[in-house]
Amino acid sequence: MFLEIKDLNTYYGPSHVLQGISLNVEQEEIVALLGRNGMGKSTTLKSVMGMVKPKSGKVIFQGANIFGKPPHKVSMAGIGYVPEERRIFPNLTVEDNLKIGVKGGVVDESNPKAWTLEKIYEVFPSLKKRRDNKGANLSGGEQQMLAIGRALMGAPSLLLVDEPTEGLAPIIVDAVRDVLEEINKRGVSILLVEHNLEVAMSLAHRVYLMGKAHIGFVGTVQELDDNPQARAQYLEV
Amino acid sequence: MSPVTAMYVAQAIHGLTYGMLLFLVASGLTLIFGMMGILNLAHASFFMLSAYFCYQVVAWTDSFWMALILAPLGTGLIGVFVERFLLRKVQQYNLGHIGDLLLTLGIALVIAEGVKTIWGTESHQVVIPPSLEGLVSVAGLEYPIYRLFIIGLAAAILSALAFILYKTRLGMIIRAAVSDADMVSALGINMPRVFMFVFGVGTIMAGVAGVAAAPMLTVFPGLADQIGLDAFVVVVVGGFGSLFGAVVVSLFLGELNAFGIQFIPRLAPVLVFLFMALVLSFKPMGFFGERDD
Amino acid sequence: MIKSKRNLALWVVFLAAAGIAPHVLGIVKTNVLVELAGFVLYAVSLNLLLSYTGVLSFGHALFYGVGAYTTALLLYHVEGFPVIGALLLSGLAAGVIGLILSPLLVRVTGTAFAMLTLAFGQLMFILCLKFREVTGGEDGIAGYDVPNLNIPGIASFDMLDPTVFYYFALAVCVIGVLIMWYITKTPLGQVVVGIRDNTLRVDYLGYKVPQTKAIVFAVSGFFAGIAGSLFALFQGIVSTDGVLHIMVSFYPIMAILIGGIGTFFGPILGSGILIVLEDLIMRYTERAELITGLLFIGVVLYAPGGLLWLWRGLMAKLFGSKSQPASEEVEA
Amino acid sequence: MSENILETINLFYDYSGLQVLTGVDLQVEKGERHAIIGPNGAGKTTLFNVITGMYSPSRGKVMFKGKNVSGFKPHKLSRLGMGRSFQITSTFHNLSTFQNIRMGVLSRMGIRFNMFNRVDKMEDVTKETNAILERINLKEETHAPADALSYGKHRSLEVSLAMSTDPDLVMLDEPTAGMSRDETHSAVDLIRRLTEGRTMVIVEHDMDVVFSLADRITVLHHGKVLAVGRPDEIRNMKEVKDAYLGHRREV
Repeated sequence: MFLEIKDLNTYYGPSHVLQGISLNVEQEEIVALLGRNGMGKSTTLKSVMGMVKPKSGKVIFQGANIFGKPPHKVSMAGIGYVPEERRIFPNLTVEDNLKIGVKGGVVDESNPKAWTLEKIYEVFPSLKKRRDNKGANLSGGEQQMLAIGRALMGAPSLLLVDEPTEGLAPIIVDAVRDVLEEINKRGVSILLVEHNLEVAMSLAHRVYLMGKAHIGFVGTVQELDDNPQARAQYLEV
Repeated sequence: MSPVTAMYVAQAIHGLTYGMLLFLVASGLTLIFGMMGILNLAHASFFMLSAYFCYQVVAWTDSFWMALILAPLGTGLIGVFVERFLLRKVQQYNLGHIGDLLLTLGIALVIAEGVKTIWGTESHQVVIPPSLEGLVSVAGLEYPIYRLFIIGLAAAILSALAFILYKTRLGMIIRAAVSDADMVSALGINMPRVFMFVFGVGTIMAGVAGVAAAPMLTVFPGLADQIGLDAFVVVVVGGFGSLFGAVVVSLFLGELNAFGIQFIPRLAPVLVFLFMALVLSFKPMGFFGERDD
Repeated sequence: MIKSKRNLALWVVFLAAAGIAPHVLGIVKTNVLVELAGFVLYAVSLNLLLSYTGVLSFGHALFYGVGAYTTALLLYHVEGFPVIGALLLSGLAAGVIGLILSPLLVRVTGTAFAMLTLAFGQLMFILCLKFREVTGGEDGIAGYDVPNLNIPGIASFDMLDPTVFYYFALAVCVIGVLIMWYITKTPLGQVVVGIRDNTLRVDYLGYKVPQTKAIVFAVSGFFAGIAGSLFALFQGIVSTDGVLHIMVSFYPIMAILIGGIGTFFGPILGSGILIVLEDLIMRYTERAELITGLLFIGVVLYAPGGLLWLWRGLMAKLFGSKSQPASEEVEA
Repeated sequence: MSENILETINLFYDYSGLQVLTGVDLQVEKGERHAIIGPNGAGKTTLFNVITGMYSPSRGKVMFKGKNVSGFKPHKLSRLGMGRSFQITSTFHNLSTFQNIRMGVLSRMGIRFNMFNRVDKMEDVTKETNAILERINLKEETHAPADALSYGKHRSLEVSLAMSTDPDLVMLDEPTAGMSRDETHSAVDLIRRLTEGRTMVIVEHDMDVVFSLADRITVLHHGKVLAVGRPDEIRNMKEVKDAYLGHRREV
């Protein structure tokens, strides 16, 4: 298995925010993690990434145990992180924001997963135009593209993407969606947290629905389509 | 040049010398605060410690230049030790700022008392190396070469710092970490190691300032007092973590000091604190700061 | 009931011990106790800020110094000025300074608060150093007479008698500490602890946070001023280095830290340890501050929270009773 | 005849150039339980924070009991009769359950600056505090520090604290966030009991909670009011469904 999360438990103080989450992602798959706010979707990504410390469980990535490892080790293992609210470095230029993502500072051309600046600019033409601008001066859509590009520069085989379309205009939402699809075609697996069902369903191969702190449904997009009850319980009003 | 103008120029250069020294001390303090949220109260003590090391190295080797290299390095080593084994441990306790402040305060006390124990309470003279002795005449103005040397040395280090910060990958990491260290570590960068490095470099810079100041101010146990307090003012007023703020405020304080002594000698030392109280009252985050802690 | 009986017993023991102390210990040690009494009052006043309001002041010497200078100036310029009057006026002067500075102090917390108080403390230090025609600069004010303490119609005490002064200082200290302890038990004391725990919530419950803090600054300043006044009465000399130096601000922080942050009585314990330790160390080495500095580091590293917490943790481990967080001590 | 206890009129809020609220008109009638829902990023929390005085509106008005309270400080709103809870538990964590609730009781009784009487000797305060603890089933935890409470009980304390000042209007920010299903169930019960005779506004993602508590619902979308209505009306509105689900891309 490519990424295997098993029985993951995370606490915020006394609050048991992840209560035994299990999910997996296969190679070159896009998996969407859906559910209403406050269910623990972002926390799941953060717990994998080491941004919050999980209490118990198992996280295996490409055969290596990354449970409870600090973020830089998880990143080195080949996982890229595109956080909620993008967290662009505001006082760095676009190009520096990208370059800082390169492991060790030099693009390893021999790695088939490696991304060069040229490749990034090819996928994100809007960034090329803005390459010398400060991160703080970008629009929301550009920041989102930059956050994805920055993660790609680390040559990840898996991307954790948290709410990439939040707060973006519809046309930009489509662009972000298409970029994620393109990246996946180039061989990057994606674990996606997304509240925009349209985006999620059109991208994902498989879907997990989260209820409070737990996984309530697993299936393919087709299976979710055929299951109005699950949709009603976990997504709709 | 009229004597009055000459006096002003001399005073301005005086201010610049002190401002540059101050910046050497304050920049490390600022970077450490910006990245780690730690206000290191022992920072100026490292400045003093290095001055004592300088005195000792000169006493042993008779070479100021040797001291300029060895003293800051020795100080830096101690700084790295403090970060790695003391600060990191305290940070795990979740005492908030009180823990950091009190630990570094304790270290400052130990250094202050330690130098008294080892070198005594009297002042020690470090002689200016012969090559930097004497006066130089610039545009009809006589000026001590050594002070110009300090300005030059500080400018060189500043340029090196600016180069590292703005032209190298390491600098990129540091600048990014000032705004969001967690995110930097999610890109595969070992932040604890970067912290240690910055702490070490900051200490070394304070150490260089200490060596440079030694022949000018003489080496005595109260050496760290004024520059230490001024450096805190720089960090606080410049805006916790803003390097640009630190440059501006350091140079400003240098001149404020120099001209304050000229015009209102009695109140000159008060001005700095008055200035800080004023700024904090109206801008609790300092001039260039956004950090909310 | 049991608790109050035990408390009563403790008080009796304490007062009896304090009462006979000067007769057992001799003059030199009695003087150490006088120093301790003033220091306890001072540390407890700072503790109102550190443990109760949750702000770290690096300039508490400002209040101590104002109190000391007020007393010295009064006695120097007004011959025979009543001791109690000087004491209260000194406290008042320091309290008023606290009120005056409060509009600025309530705006900041954390590191900025520490730095702002540091700035005010240094300001006062330098002002007193430079305005030598009033303060005598680094030489300070000396040579004032401490008049007898007169209780009209009852008695007149010679304040120059060390034993008499000891009882006087003890009384001031105990009364001061009791008043502060009482204040922590009042609604205001509760609100202040609430501010420390969760400022925003206090605001949302309808309390005026800045005004509440201002009162605490004034109260804390008042008692620090009283402590400063005691110093002036006892030492007969007040100088910048003695009462306004930055170390004068740091010492009570150490006492609180050593005794136990977040508790009312910890600082008293810490003061005792610090003063006694210093007295002991002084006999063997001149470098007392080196030892205190090391002690300081040791406490931050190995007993964060202080010895009182360490003790409680130990008790909890030995007897299995669950240790309670700060609330117990802060309220109870 | 119903009157509005709370009203926002054409409320705008900008956050660093981003318009989060773009003209919100909200009406809350006296005595009702009103829920604000909406997809992520709709501006619910921002609206909540503008009403409760955390932020000042960029434009528009907040009317509370017929008074323009835009930009009022929290303590002023509290004294006017508005209480709020927090999404992230925000009690006095080192203080006991009793002390937590007493903090509100003292404020309600106008005892705010008293430094001359012992608080534990104020019998009416103690009585009232104990009565509240009884009502919220935390009697047994009277002396336990808030931090030591189980998560569910801590959340109950959080909500109860909002009501300890006896407000006319209580604003609840995701009261059941992070609770298990059982805990949620008893929390809803508690909220229903405690808000008896008050007006309540709740922001919540758990639709079961919303539908079992609310008399009326306002749906927020892109910083504007999308719909207002009774729960059954809202459930069947097409635009609401669309806002939550988005349109499926035609393949």
